[in-house]
Amino acid sequence: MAILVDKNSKIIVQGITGGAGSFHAKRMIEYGTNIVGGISPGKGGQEVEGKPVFDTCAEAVDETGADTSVVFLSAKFVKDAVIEAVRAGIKFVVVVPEHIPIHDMLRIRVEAEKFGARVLGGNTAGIISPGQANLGIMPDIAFSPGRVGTVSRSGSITYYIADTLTRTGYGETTCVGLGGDPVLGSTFDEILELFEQDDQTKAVVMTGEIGGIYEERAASTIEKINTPVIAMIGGVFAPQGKRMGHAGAIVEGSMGTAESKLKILEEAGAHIAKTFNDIPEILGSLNI
Amino acid sequence: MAILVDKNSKIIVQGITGGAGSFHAKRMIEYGTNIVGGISPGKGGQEVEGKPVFDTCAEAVDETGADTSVVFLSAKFVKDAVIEAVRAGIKFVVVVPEHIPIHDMLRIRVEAEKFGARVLGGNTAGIISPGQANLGIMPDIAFSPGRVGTVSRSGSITYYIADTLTRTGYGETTCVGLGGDPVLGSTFDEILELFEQDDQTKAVVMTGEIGGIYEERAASTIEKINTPVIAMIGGVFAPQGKRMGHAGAIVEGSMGTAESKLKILEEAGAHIAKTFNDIPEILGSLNI
Amino acid sequence: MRLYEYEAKQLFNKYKITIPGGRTALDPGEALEVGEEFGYNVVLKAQVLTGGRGKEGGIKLARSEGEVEKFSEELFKTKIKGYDVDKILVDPLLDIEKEFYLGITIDRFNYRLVMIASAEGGVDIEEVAAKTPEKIIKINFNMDEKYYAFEGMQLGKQLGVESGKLREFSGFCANLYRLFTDYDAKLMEINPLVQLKDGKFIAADARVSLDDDALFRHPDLAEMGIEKRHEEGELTPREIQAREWGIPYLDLDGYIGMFPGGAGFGIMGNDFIHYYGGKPANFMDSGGGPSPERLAKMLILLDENPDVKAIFGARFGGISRCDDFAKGVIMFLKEHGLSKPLVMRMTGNMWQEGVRLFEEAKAENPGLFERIEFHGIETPIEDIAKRAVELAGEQLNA
Amino acid sequence: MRLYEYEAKQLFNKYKITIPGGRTALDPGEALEVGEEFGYNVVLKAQVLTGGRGKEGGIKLARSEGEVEKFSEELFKTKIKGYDVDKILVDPLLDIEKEFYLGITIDRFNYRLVMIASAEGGVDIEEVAAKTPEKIIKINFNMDEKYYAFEGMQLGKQLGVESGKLREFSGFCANLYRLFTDYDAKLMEINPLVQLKDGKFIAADARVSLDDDALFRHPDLAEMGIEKRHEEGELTPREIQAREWGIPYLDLDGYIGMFPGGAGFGIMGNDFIHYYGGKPANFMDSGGGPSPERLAKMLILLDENPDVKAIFGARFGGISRCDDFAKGVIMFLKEHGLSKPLVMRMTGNMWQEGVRLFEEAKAENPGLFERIEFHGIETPIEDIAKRAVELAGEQLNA
Repeated sequence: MAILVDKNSKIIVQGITGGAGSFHAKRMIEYGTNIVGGISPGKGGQEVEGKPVFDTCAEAVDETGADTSVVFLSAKFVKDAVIEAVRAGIKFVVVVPEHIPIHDMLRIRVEAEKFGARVLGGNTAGIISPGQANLGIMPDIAFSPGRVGTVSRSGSITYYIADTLTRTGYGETTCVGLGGDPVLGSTFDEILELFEQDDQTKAVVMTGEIGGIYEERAASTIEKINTPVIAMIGGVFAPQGKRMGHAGAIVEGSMGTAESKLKILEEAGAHIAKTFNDIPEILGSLNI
Repeated sequence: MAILVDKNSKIIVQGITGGAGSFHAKRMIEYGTNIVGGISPGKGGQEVEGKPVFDTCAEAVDETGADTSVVFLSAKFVKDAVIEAVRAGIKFVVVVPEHIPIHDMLRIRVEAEKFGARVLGGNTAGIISPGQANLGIMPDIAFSPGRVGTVSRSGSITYYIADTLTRTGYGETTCVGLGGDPVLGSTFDEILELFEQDDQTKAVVMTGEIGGIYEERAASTIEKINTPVIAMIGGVFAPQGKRMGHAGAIVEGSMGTAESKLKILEEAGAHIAKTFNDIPEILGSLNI
Repeated sequence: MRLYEYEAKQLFNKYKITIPGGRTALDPGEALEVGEEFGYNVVLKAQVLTGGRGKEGGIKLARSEGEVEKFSEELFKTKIKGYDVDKILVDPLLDIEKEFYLGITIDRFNYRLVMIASAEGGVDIEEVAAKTPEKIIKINFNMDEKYYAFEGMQLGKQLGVESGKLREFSGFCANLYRLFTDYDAKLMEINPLVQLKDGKFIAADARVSLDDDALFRHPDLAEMGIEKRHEEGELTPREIQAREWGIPYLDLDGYIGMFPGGAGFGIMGNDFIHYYGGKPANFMDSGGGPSPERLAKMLILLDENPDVKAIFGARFGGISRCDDFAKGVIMFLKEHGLSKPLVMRMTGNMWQEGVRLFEEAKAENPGLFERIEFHGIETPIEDIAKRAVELAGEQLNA
Repeated sequence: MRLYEYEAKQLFNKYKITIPGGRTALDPGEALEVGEEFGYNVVLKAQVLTGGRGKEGGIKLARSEGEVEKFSEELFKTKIKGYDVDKILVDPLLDIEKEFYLGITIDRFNYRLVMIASAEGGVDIEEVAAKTPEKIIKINFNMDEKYYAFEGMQLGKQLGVESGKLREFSGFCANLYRLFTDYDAKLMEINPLVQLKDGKFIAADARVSLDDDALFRHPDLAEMGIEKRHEEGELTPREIQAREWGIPYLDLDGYIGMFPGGAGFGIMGNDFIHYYGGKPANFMDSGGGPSPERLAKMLILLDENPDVKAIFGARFGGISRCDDFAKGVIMFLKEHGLSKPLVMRMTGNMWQEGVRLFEEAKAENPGLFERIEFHGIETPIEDIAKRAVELAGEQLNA
């Protein structure tokens, strides 16, 4: 099993005729990901890597039954693309580009909720369910099918953790990159809840960093779920960053240091890892 | 019993410090309507007819428990006033002013639906549950408590029908004026369904006229409900009016003549009255 | 408020909706001047506020100087559904590849905006809708929804617009949608929306109706020379008088003057007169809460109409108060005098005060009231209608 | 992007948000000129891109010509949290009746806009929020919601604004909300929002941060003289060099040069170095898919830093491909040369190609690679970090 994507997902690539889109479409297909087509308005009827290109998502959904999309477009086109996807019936959209305007992300989230869809990113390396589907830009080499889920804001961290889990024989069910942009389509707590519902995921490694707001908010979910959570927070030795003025502090609370985040997560029941090598040790001690 | 308003309704008057607002507030109070206050931004703290004036609906709801509102404001202020009311928790808003911009009415309806509220009008004479509450501008003299409901687009028609029902001893449960504007907050079918749920309403008199689109749409409701419906349509001898271009015809269907409306309603099971005097005769024949 | 085609095209131009770019002419001389600019390959279009202009000869193709002169002279002499042709629009002929229909209107029952399109453009779209409804494509919008480019692309796709032209088509739709919502429109139609041989889209025709009740939000229309107007065709002198007085009034071919309260009962009261064998001479709507002055003017319209043999009066005071009604009638009686029999019923808000005013005026000058039969709530309105038919019959037979 | 106060006030003025109406000065002479206009009753405000300016002496009240001169001279010599004062805003003193706080920001967790207000204005609002949260009022907005006037009136009511001034207050809020949504703002704060003795509202201060990623939608800012900028305080020469090259880079006080891939591992890799007893000399983020040229420049920054004793390199090819990474390293080695020991690990997308490129270059010129210890996926990254600490230690002890 896996969460969000698996071998049955029917995936379209929005922006498939672009440089990054076509490059990664090829990689994803080579991995065995079930890419059923791509979108490129004005280029309907072409083919990329043997997959049909459509002008609109509605067509693609009609003709291929697509339920999932991965977006490779300039930031400024992402809002319309995601809203088009969710209105056409796509239920899961992975937004790879970075620097999506924040107001666009807010609107994307509101629209996605209206249509019961989930958005990952922006600025995510993507999501991989090893052996089944790889959506985004993650390098296959780090991953192998297994029994631990991972969720992180950072692509590179995801690779290192999967690399560690793979090397030590645990393998991964699904590795989720939330993305590095300031406002994200999905948050730690939501992904943890999905892992909780996945029988095959025996533990989850969650990696956060200073500066974000989403780590602390995961605490109540960690308390609630049965799946063990191993948490890492980067930036223990980083200087305190800037925060968004007084209003930001009032709305978001004071910006957590790595220590305060670790404290909150540990109190919620998470097992704390300092380095990647700690992860297999903790998994071992939990008999996973 | 009654629909939409009764003696327990807690009613505020939006625009209570204006000429029409204060005049009709007085009349409504004299009738025994449970007016609990009024709204007039910038005039909070004053009193009109012994009722407190508030700056905002939220305050009025907090302090009086108001659940119903009647609006006496210039057309251009109606949109904001109704949206304020429904967001503050008011569940039923009667819009007396006429000439509300159509786009405003569309937005009002969308907002009201979001908050589970109902809007009557614009350009309605209001609604009266005789002996309990009179909201709007309807003259008390025509009405008496009884067992027949009425729903009409026109105030004057409502008076004549109530006058007839009163004179012949049937009396009324509630008389509803849908309003004369081209886009209305509530429609025949919705009001008929409310009457169907009211035990005391033994029959409903529904009066429409040429030019509207709402009469035909009531047919499926008439078929569905058990309460007998007596229908009158004005304009049998009126020349065909103008309609809203081709696009209008495509969306709304061809504009019904009085005859075609009567035919559709009769086929749906309505009893057709030509003059007001026909109404008590039909009620008699139905043993009501 | 319906706009003239050339006005609608002004708005289109403001919203970057491509138009052919011709100009209006007030006489054949001007038409020739504009025609010359376009090499005398033009379409001459009568500017009238009615549909079906083409079938009535209001649109002419001219391909030479002589034709421009001849056809424009003809057009200025034409009457289209009662409208004089004061102005014609001279547009260049287009290099047409394909014609579409594109419109936006309001779905009043579902409280939405609807964009409507068809690949069958340039023809009677209602006929297309009736015979081949599958050729009509609709997209619905809630009032709080934005228009997204992909919607226009989906629409274009369904219309068979080629992939390479979808963005442009969608932009066209976007601009129209924005115009619709910005200007409180009730209806916008482009028929045909032409795709030129070079692939570009252009609004060959333009129909726009705005919401009269929202014009206060658009003072810039007046700056553009688009003034508030009424839309009727030819009016009778009495209708013109009524409009000047601000009274909704329509002449009919009967002989009973109708003086009812409220638009709803105005329509139904006319039916009643028919049921009892009479024929109304008019429609009239007093509007909400008319002033005594206005009521007096309404009576003048009826009394001075030689076709009117008797007057049917009804007032159920709602927002209109009976005391004001009584004041209006008394003002009319004193200042103008009544030359026809009048049967009327008055009840509703402030009826006691109205009755008191009548009684005072009558005590002062009983002669004023000698042709009036006055009733209150005790008399059914049907009896008033019957009596009006009777009274008129007496006059007709006299 | 944070705006200077005077720039924020320019935007406020455009949106009819009343501002005191002073002007900026580039030297004490100009400050005197502006001061004279306002009768030498002014507030002198250092224009720096940091908060807490008041506590640092960046705001001075001046009530005479002498004070304007003296205080402005002082201000231009002040340094506030590392920022030079190049410009001061000279605003007239206000006739203050009451001070409020009003702000709008984004609730990133609930995906909403939030308007925040307090009757406790002109003070440290975070302290108010911490000690007396009931004095902070919040209204939430979904992105697809309009601002309605009544919302501002409700807010004003809760703040104790008198009834007669609610409409004006609401208009103030409306304009701020419109500005926020129109300009893709992340934060807007007015503290204090002053109510004058005559009842009017005025933005005595203005803080605005816009979303850098949305600046492309607002070309008019540049027309207003508001240019895209970075917000840091004083930069080191190396940080300035990095910025010119477009590389996110921050000097730290350690001795291990950090050359990791990705921002996330950039932060965590520094922690690892600490865990193993070392101290990083920098933060660096290569960004998504850096070009070979850029990678070479990143290495130059580290190699030319005399504090750097050894370099820690890591590349997990995702959107950044290992072949590009290898090309960048080789370009650096060939064109610049490596003067420090470098331990690195490379794996991920296109790693085989990266390894091949290294082997080819090494075969061609083995000398280039003599200070490099190269690892692939088989070595845990922790071992690379440990080794970097070891290598640096050797250098430090040498």
